[in-house]
Order: sequence, then structure tokens, then C-alpha cells
Amino acid sequence: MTELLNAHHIHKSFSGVQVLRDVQFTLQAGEVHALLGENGAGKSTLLKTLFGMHRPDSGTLSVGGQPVVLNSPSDAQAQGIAMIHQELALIPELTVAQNVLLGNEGQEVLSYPRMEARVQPFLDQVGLNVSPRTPVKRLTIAQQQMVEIARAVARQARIIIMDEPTSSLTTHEIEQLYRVVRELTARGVGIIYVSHHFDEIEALADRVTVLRDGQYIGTVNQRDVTQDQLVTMMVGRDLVAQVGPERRQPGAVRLWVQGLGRTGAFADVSLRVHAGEVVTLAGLIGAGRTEVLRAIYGADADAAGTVQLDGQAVAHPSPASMMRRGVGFIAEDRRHQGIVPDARVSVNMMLTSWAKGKAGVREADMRALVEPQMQQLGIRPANPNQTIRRLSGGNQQKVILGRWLAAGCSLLLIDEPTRGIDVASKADIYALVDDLARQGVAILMVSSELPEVLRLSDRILVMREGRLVGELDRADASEERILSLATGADTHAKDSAVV
Amino acid sequence: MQKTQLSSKSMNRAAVIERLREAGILAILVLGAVVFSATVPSFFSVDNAINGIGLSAAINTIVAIGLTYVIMTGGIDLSVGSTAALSAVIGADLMQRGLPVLLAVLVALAVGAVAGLVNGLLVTRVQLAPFIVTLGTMTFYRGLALSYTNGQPILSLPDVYKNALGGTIAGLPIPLLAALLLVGAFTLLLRYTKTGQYVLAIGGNAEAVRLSGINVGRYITLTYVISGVLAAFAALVLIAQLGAAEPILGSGWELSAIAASVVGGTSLSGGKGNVVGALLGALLLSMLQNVLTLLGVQAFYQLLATGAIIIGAMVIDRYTRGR
Amino acid sequence: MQKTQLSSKSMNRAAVIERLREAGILAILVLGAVVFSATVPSFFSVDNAINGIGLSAAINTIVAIGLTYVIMTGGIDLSVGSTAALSAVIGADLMQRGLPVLLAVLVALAVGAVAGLVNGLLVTRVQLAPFIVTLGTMTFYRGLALSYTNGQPILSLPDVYKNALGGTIAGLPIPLLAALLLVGAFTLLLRYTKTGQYVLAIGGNAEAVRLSGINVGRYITLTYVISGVLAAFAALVLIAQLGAAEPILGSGWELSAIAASVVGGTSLSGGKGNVVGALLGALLLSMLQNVLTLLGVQAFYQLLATGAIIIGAMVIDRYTRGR
Amino acid sequence: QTFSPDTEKSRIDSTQLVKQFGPVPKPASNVQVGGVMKALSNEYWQLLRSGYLKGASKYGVKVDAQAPSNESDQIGQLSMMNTMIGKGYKALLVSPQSDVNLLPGIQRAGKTSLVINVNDAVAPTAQHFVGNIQYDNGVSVANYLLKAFPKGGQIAVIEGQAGVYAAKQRTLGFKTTLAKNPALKIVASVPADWDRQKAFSTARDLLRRYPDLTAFYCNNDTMALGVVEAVKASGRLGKTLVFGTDGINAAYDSIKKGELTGTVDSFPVLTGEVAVEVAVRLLAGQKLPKVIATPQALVMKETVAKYEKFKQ
Ligand SMILES: Nc1ncnc2c1ncn2[C@@H]1O[C@H](COP(=O)(O)OP(=O)(O)OP(=O)(O)O)[C@@H](O)[C@H]1O
Ligand SMILES: Nc1ncnc2c1ncn2[C@@H]1O[C@H](COP(=O)(O)OP(=O)(O)OP(=O)(O)O)[C@@H](O)[C@H]1O
Ligand SMILES: [Mg+2]
Ligand SMILES: [Mg+2]
Repeated sequence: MTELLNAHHIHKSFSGVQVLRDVQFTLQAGEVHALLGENGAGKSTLLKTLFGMHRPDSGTLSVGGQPVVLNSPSDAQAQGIAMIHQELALIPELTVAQNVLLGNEGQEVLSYPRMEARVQPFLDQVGLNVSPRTPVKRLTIAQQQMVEIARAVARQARIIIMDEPTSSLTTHEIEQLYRVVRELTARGVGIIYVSHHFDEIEALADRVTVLRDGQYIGTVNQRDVTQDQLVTMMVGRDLVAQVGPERRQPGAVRLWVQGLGRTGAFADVSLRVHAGEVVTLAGLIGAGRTEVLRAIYGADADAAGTVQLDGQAVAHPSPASMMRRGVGFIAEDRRHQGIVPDARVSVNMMLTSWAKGKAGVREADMRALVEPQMQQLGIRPANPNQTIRRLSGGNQQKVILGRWLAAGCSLLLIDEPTRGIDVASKADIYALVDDLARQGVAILMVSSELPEVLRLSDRILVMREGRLVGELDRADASEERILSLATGADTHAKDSAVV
Repeated sequence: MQKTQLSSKSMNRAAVIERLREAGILAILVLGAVVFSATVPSFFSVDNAINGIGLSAAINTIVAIGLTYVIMTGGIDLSVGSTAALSAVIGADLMQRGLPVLLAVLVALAVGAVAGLVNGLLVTRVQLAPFIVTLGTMTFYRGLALSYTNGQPILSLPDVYKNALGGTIAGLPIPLLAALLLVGAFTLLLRYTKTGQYVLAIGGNAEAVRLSGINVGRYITLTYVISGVLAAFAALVLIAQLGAAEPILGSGWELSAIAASVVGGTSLSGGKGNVVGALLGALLLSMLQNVLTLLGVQAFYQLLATGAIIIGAMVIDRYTRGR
Repeated sequence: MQKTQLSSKSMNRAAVIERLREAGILAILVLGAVVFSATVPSFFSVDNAINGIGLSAAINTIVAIGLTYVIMTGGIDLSVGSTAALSAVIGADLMQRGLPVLLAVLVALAVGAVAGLVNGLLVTRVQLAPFIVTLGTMTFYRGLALSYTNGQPILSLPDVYKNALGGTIAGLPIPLLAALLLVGAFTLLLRYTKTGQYVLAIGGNAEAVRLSGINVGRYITLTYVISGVLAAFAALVLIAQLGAAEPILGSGWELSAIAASVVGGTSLSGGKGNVVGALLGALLLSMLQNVLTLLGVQAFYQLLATGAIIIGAMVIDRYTRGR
Repeated sequence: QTFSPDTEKSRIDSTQLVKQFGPVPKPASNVQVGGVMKALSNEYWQLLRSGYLKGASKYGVKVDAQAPSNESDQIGQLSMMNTMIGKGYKALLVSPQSDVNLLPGIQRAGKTSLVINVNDAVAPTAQHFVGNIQYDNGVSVANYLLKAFPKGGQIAVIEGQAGVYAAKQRTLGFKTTLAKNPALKIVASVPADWDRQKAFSTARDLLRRYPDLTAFYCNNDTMALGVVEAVKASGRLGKTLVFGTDGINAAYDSIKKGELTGTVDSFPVLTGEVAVEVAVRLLAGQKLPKVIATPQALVMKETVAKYEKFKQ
């Protein structure tokens, strides 16, 4: 086996805060090397160093046995390295084809038919079923993720870095990704893979390197260790085994949606969520779940149908009016719809509480509300004054969750609640959701992670192509049943033409 | 425990970096003042500081505060000069017709508020681009001001008004005091109120704020109203100094105010703003003008020098702040 | 299969919506033309369309194309008017001194390019805000132009030059033809070259483009160079018509060009741009001016009407586009 | 109640100064006079400035004239004046950008020095005004047209910036006088903001609408020269007359070429000299009338040679 990449004694700090301490990492041709660690452990930072986005303070890199200095992403690309970024790096206005080939177009004059023809095989390879002519801004975030993957594949790189490529994919696409990864490794490509999902690690990884708090903990052969051992390496202690919640007693109907629809996106959606109940919208990529959730919250103004809260019809749902009625909403696209990137953590967390009059703007007022949340959610670094942009993705998610916990709400709409969140924190968040439900909060969520759906939900509503196609009770739900409803495989051959 | 220590340290560092921006401009300002005091005859005097630099800086500062708020949300207000003219001629006309001064002042401020409100509603309700909205109203309000007075200046303002706003307190001219007070008030508003925090957050990511259940449109509209009222106030201060109001007053105010704001550290893409910086920026620009005049630099070379110094100051600022 | 249908349908919808923007302005333009033809004497004539509206829109269009490119990257160029003046007086001066006309024209364009390059490098290398950079150079270049000519206009341009650029081909004035050609060329550049695509992409997400290994700074700089060269070219066209080059030429160009660009659908926050739209925007603004002149509307009411119509057009555009 | 040099009773023609007040007295040594100009970007103001300098050497004083860099930076001009007051001039020659923008400066300066308003905008509180009678400017062109076209015709006016005193008065004088013959009809009166490019396209539009236009009257020469190009482009050179205002060099050249019909020259160099003369006389204690009207004349091809000597 040839060594593709070797990172030695890497140190990196940001304005005095040590983020990577003496980390080492190697990558062989044809292997999948997983990088594991809690949120904020330094995984993305290490990967960005390998991709020339950060210069290490000290330490050496070599590619293919030759020492290199990477000053920019283009240096890294010249070395045959490609990267799928944790935060999507696509150009919304350009088409799929343009994005896939960006920086790699060849000659100056563009021919769209040729570009599309060039791109189509890569789309097929990753199983993305959209026209290469579609502007990326029209795609769901999951489809965008697949575009990113297609782009990395199209680069014909020797080394592909994947920073949480599955964080917004559903089972179906993840399977596609597995296939792609295996095809690539078979051709001798080395893949660095970051994920918080152990099943993916188990399915793909040859070796695993674990970071904790920026420290190199060790590298092991995946087949030689158990999941529990990995978790212990990651968090430095044993995690208590997870159990699902006891059967909850749902209360009165909190949310009642009737005949919700919008041309081109979804139609005729009716559902109820009771106090103290967790209801999940499951389905494939592009099934319309996000749109339904947004329509209920009034985030997009032009949906047909009625929304009732506690028996009261909401005339024109808008985020402001829903918030005042005790509804919370966590969007799917954290970067564009969740955080205010240049504001501090505390400000990001207090946005809603201020409007509800729960807190003033004085530091002391905020601290009283912010600090408990940061503690409870285990946000790291535990500094309310850090700019949120500087937090790791998982920690940003926790801050947004904290926003609604601090403000308090009686109905919480969550789109992909644990996107990019590590095992330990995920357990915390599950416990939190359970806890909220127990306190009588109604929760309607969208999740593409089937284990999560099964772990959290009292009821599961499955969507396909913009319509509700089935309802499963916790007792008789299983991954297979959800999937077959979602794909239409088990239908009694119902109506097909939807949208 | 180490964590906590670490955080409070890094918090201080963050705060320090924020301050550095102001400090950079302040340093340039102080450095400039020292150098000029030593080299430029009659630069260093109370009279020059007050009349040569202070008044124009004061007017510009007052306008720039409002623009800073608008810019922080990611908007722009080109109509400030015309709004100022419109408020000024209406206020002055009412005074001349014998309306009690205080009432006339309130009406003038209300005119500014309405002008700002119209801008704000066009931006938030009709969702037009702020640039094009205020470009349109810049022309429109100017037309209103001119047709209201038929193009004539209004010359005789009541003495009580001129004395009230034109006087001094403890040796400081009232315009300067007013500007300083407003800088203080709007700094506090920005840092210590919900409104201020929302204005900043909206500039950072309006969609995220909207989805947090905040009525984003209302806050954006508010910034345009603030901008309109402050433009009207600046005009009221100015006409008290001039003793007269004319409909062509205020042309070019938008550029000077934007320049003061941006030199002072406000980012035109929103989300970042600094009211004290606007004051410092206005002072820097006025000082520059003042020195060039004292040195007898001719108009064409003044242009060269002004351009070069604006860019020079920004470059220095850039490198003192570090990367 | 159904998936694919869905996407291609939604793609069509997307494309249609994109076109609607242009169509909206076009509709307003046509509607305006019809109404004015019926109501304004001597509005409806080929001559008025070509020489009254087209010709005066030509200059603005040429400048607006460059600004559209700059704005697409999220930047702004306030210095176009001063760059135009500087290139014009240098070019005219060289012609007057007997340099071959073609050479003088090339030098003038080179001056525009250098002016743009300086802007671009200050924005990308020194990383200053485009607004402040070009505010500074706007003043600086104007100062250069004025001191170069000592404030005097340059009056005697060679006839060969005036005839070359001032003439007509097939009844169309050369400036108009040039503007149309440039609109075509820069539309193609935007759509069918890597450069155009990168310019758009940078405005959409500069960081992502950088991560794709593209030298973002070089493309941003290029847009300022384009803007400078086009401003110089517009100036050359203008002085051929006016028969004189003066150092105060071009003041206010930045506002008209930005207005044309924005009215035509370019978003000031970058990432979205439309060269044909800039032409339509310029035509709309010229038509407005033309009608007001033909109707002999009085000065003050011209201002009122201009402001009202700019905003009115944008409101109509907004609602015809839907939402 | 407002002060207007055009209607002021206490007025003298500058040509009468020597006759009525004797030769110019010799000033004390080291007298410094400051000039606050409107801008330098128009040739008119540059010529006025050279008139100041010429007057300075002629009468033995020192003149130090400055201009703000921008014609519509009213507060900037006030600050500039405030700054200059600090330098202790015996007399200040000020040309305000608007009627009111220098009022506080004039008041402050008035305590220690003499303040003379030189041309264009009119500050109602200035002790003295030296300059042209703007109203008469329009009158002279109108009189010419009345004489030349007794049968009537179509006239267009290209105005300066809306709301500016000089533009207003010139237009008013022109229109009022022209009304004596109703057959001479003013078919359009539109603003072009002192701008050559705007004047050009406005004139083109007007020529399309009124192809037989008899004459344009323009509030300044820059606009008039733009109009000339429009007239040329419409093939109406020699058929549609164009009159400007100011008498800048370019206007003279154009008149000599037979393009511009005429300009009302207000002799800026001479005006500058007179302003310095008036300052010297006042400093010497002479009591002069409030308004010193400087000469102006309609210059046309026949008379160019006669007036050109005042250019030096
Ligand atoms: N530019 C920066 N400036 C300051 N601190 C930073 C910066 N980038 C990252 N950090 C800090 O470095 C630490 C590691 O972040 P990183 O993004 O590498 O974590 P991660 O392991 O990828 O986490 P996640 O699983 O949540 O993505 C975090 O504490 C983060 O706040
Ligand atoms: N702005 C838009 N314009 C047109 N079509 C859109 C737009 N946004 C989404 N769609 C389409 O609407 C459908 C539903 O998208 P939605 O985001 O609701 O799906 P989802 O089930 O939440 O999927 P995901 O798991 O990807 O979030 C998709 O087919 C998508 O392509
Ligand atoms: Mg990460
Ligand atoms: Mg979704």
C-alpha cells in the first residue's frame, strides 16, 4: 500500500486558543480513514489544514511521500486533494453542472451541452436524479449535498476529504454514497471520512483516528474495535446505554393542520400533534417535509389550508405571530436560516427571548438565561461571548436549540434536529426532546435519520412526493416499513401523479 | 475551571479587537491633530476646533448616526439630504408664519419621520432595493422642498429659535453638544436595547432573525425613520446656525455621511456598526478639509489630497488592526 | 422518472421567473412608450426613439454594463464619472497635441483600465471596502483630471475623431450601436465564458469560489478594470458628440448607472446580474427624461415626476413579477 | 424684504467709481484680502480668481483666494470660510454657493473684517455686493431678440440648477422682457443643471419637438456650448440661434467660429479687479453704495474683437 498523505505533529491555534495539539494522521491509497470526535474536537480544523485553508502553526505535511506546504485550496487541489465541506460551498445562482465543474471547466468559452454531458455521469454515479441544468438554489439541502459529492468525484482527486457528507442525507442517498465511496477506493483513491454515525463508520472505514479536545487520541483498525470502545476514546468515559422513552400519554390537540398545500411543492397535508407528543415527518429527499414545516410556521407566506393552534385558527401564520403563540422553529439550513454568524453565542441564543420579554440586553440578564442553557447543552467552548461563526457545526446547532429552550414554547417544529451532532450530544438532545414532551410540549419534527425517527417518535407520518402517504404508530414502526412507504414500494399502487 | 478562565480571557480579546477599530481611527485622528498642531499655523486653537472643524463634523455626525443604523441592517439611505431640506423649509416656513417654535420643530421632525417611514415601508413592504427606493425619494423629496417654497430661501427665522440652537453651553456650541449627546444615546441604544441588538442581528442574517419570530420589517423600517428624523434634526441645527432655510440645502450629505460611517468602521454589507466610529470618521474628514484650507491648498489639489488621505487612512487602519 | 419531470418542470419555472424580471421592465418600457405616444406630441417617431432616447441612453448603458459586472461581485464603483473625465481629458489633450487619433483613444482606454486596476487592487489586495475605495478614487481621479487641464475644457477635437464616433451606420448613431454591441458582448461573456461565470459565482458565494481553487481576487479586479475601461469608452463617445472634453464631465454618472443597473434587475448584494436589464433600465430612465422635456415640465415638477416614476416603475415591476 | 442687488436702490455702476469717489487710495502695507470662492471647476470662477490676483498687484494688496472642491458642498464652504476667518484677513470677498450657506460666517467675519459678496448667490446680510445684475443679463438677450425678430418666433430657455438665484433672475429677466412681443413665444423652459451633457440631450429633444426653433437662451456658457453641438447635430446651425452667459474663453472661440450666436459676458476678470478695488476703497474709509454693479455686455460675432481685450 502506498501512503497518500502524512500529517505529522500538527499544531494549530486560533488567537491563542489551542485547537489542534500534536495531531498525526496518515492516509493510504484505497482506504477509508474515518476521523472521529465530539463536536468541537478539531476534526474540521484538521481537514481544513489538509486542504490548505489553514496553515498549521507547526508540523509537516507530505503528499505521496513529498513534503508540501499548502497555502491555499488551489495548492491542495494541485496535489490531487478534493474536499466536501461541512458547510455547503455551492453557488446558489449557478446550475448543477456549473457547480460541479466550478474551477475545472477547461477552456474559457463554455458550452452548456458539453458541460451537462460531462457532468451527467457523475450525477448518475452519485444517484442524483435532477437535471444538470437546474439552478442549485432550487434544490433541497440534501440534493445540494449530493451535488457536492458529485463535485468531489468529478475532480478525479487522489484524496477526497468528506466532512460530514451525510449530515443531511436520507438512508437512500447514504446507500448511494457508500457505493460511490467503494468505487473510488477500489480505484485507489484515499478517503478521509468524518461522520457522527457509527453505522457509517462500520460500513465504510478501514481505520479510525480519534480526536478529543484537539488532542490526538489514537488510530485503530475499525474491525478491531467495538462502537463502545470508540465512544470511550471520543468522550473519555463510558456512555450510558440509550433507551427509548416510556410510552407517553398525549394531551389535548395542540396543532391541527388541514388541507395544507402549495402548488409545486406539496398538497393536501392534514395532521394533528398533541401536547406531549413527538410526531415525525419521514420521507425521502425532496418529499416536501421541509416545505410543510415551513408552511405551518408561516415562513413562506402563500400556502393554502388552515392551521389551528389549541383549537384557534391562525389567520395568517407568520414567524412573528407563531412565535407569540408559543411555536418554535428550527430550520434545516443552519448557516443561512439559523445563526447570525458574526454575532456572539449569547446574542444568537437570546434573539427570541428578548422578543418575549424574558430577558434584557444587559450582560447579567443574559447570563442568567444563557449560562444554564450552555451548561445543559454542553456547548463548547463554554464562552457566551465567542462569535458563533467560530463554533463547530454541532455546537452551533445546540445554540439554536438553546434559543427556543430559553424562550420556551409549547409547540416545537424541528427540521433535522441532530444534523451534525456527535453521539454524546445526540444522546443529550434526545433526552432533552423526551423531557420537553414529558413537560407537555408538542413536537413536530422532520428527520432523515431512521434510527432517530424510531428512537424519538410517538407517531410517524410518511411523506412521498408532496403528500402524506401513511401513518405509523411507534409500536408498529420499523425502518423497513417507513422506507417502503416512503419509496412507494409497498403501496397498494396508489395515485402516482402528485405535485 | 481552566475553561472558564480561558473563555473570559478570550472574551476580553474579542472585545479588545472590536475596540481596536475605533482605536485605529482615534489614533489616526490624534496623530493627525498633533502633527498638524505642530506644522500648520493657526490649526491649534479653540476657535478653529469649534468653528473650523466642529460645526461641519457635528452636522455630518448627526446624519451619519442615522445612516449607520440603516447601513447596519444592510440598507442605504440616499435621501437624507433631501429629507433634511424638506423638513427644514417646512419647519422654517411654519415658524415664519408664527407657529410656536417648539411646535414647528416638532412638525419638522415629524416630516423627517414620515419621509423615513415612506422609505422604510417601500423597502420592507414592497420589498424594493433600498438603493433604488432612496434614490427615487431623494429626487422626489427635493422636488417637494423646491415646490413648497417655490425655490426661494426662507430668510427670517425667529431669534428665539436661532439663539436656542445656535448658542453655546459651557463654551461648547450646541450643535456639537447635540451631536455628542446623540452619539452617546445611539451607542447605548445599540448596545443596551433589544432594538439595537435586533438591528445588528438583522444585518448579520435577516432570515435567521425572521425565523426566530422577530418582525424584521418593523425594525428595518425603524432604522429609516431614525435616519429621517436625524436628517431633519441636523437640518434644524444647521438652519439655526445659518439663520435661514433653503430648499437646496443638504445636497451631497448622503455621501459625506456614508463616508464618515464607513471610515468609522461600519460595514456596508450590514451586521457591523459603530456609532462612535461615525463621529470619529466625521471628525477625521472635517479635520482634513480644515487643514487643507489652512495650508491654502488649491481646490484641485484638495481633491487629490482628500482622495489620497481617505484611502491612506483606511489602509493604515487596515494594517494597524492586523489581519 | 417522475422526479425528473418534476425537476425539469421546476427548472422551466425558474427560467421563466428569471426572464420575467427582464420582461417586467420591458413591459413597463413598452407600456410607457404606448401611453406617451398617444399623449405626448412628437414622442412617437423613429427619430425620437433613436436620437432622443437611444442616444442619451447609450452613454449610460455603456457605463452601466461595467457597473453591473462590479455589482455582481458584490462591489460598487463610484469612481466611474471621474475615471471618465480623466480618460477624456488625457485622450483629448493627446489628440490636440497631434497624436494619431487611434493612439490617443488607446491611451484613454488604458487610463481607464489603470484607474480600474487601482480600484481593484485596493479592494482585493488591501481588502478595503469597495465603497470607500471608489469614494476615495472618485475624488482623487477628479482632482487629477482637473489639475491635468488646470480646470479648463479641451475644445478642439479633430474632426476625423468627431466624425468617426459621432456618425451613423445604417441610420443608427454609432454610440447607440456601440452600446448595443457591448450589451451583446458582455451578455455573452457573462453566460458563455468561465470569466463571466466566476464573476457571478463570486457574488453568490466568494468563499465557495475560493475553495474551488479559483483566484477570486483576480476576477474581482478584472471587473473594476472592465468598469474603468467602459467608463473611459463612454467618455470618448460623449466627447465626440459634445466636441469638447472637460474635467468636470461625468459627475453623477455613478448614480445613473447604478440606477439603470438596479432597475434592470441587478442586485446590489451581488450574485445576480443582467446586462440586457441594464440597457432596459437606461432606456427607461432616458425615456422618462425625454418625455419630461418634450412636455416642458417645470424644473421642480421634473424632480417630483422623476422620483415618482422611478419608484412607480419598480413597484409595478415588483408586482408583475409576482409574490 | 429680502435683499436683491437687481432691485437695490443704493447702487452704482463700477465704471462710475473713479468719477464719483476719485482715484483708488493707496492701501496700508501688508493688507491681506481673503477670497472664498464658490468652486474652481467652472472657468468663470477661475477667471474671477485671476481678476483678484490682477487687482491685487494693481492696487498693492495681497489676495489669497480659495475654493471648496465641490460646487454643492455648502457646509464645506462654510467651514472653509470659518477656517479662513481665523487667519485674520482685513477683507473677505465671498461668493456663496447658496444665498444662505455663509450667513454665520459673514456674521462672524463682520466683527473683525469687511465682507463683500462677490457675485452669484446673494447673502442678504453682506455689507456690500459686487457683481452683475443677473436680471439684466436676461434682459439684454431678450432685447436683442425683440429687435431681430419683430415678427416673432419660438424660443427655448435652458435653465441652470433649480432654485439657484442667478438662474432664477436671468430667466426672469429674459421672460419678462420678451413678453413685450407676444409673437415671440417661449415654448419650453427646462433645467439642465449647468451641465453640458444634460443641455445637449435636452436641446436635442427640444429641437425634435420644435424643429423651427428660433433661439435658445441658456443660463450659462457650458450649457450653451452643449446646445450648440445639439444644434449642429440637428443641422440647424445658423438657423437656430444660441445664447449663453458668462463669456468664458470657449464661448468666445465658438462665437468666432460662428457657432455660438452670443454670450452675455459678465467680465469675470474685470469683476475680480473691481472687487479688490472696492475692498481697498472701503478699507480706506470711503462710503460706497451697497451694490457695485459690474459691467456685462452681449458679445456677438461683430463685437468679439472689441470685448476680447478684457479677457487679459
Ligand atoms: N476560525 C476560528 N477561530 C477561532 N476558533 C475556531 C475557529 N475555527 C474553529 N475554531 C474552534 O476550534 C474548535 C474545533 O472546531 P472544529 O470545527 O474543528 O470542530 P469539529 O471537530 O469539526 O466539530 P463538529 O463535529 O461540530 O463539526 C472549536 O472549539 C471551534 O470553536
Ligand atoms: N424554491 C423552490 N422552488 C421550486 N421548487 C422547490 C423549491 N424548494 C424546494 N423545491 C422542491 O420542492 C420539493 C420539496 O422540497 P423539501 O425541501 O420540502 O423536501 P424535504 O422532504 O424536506 O427534503 P429534504 O430531506 O431534502 O429536506 C422538492 O422536490 C424540491 O425540489
Ligand atoms: Mg466539523
Ligand atoms: Mg428537508
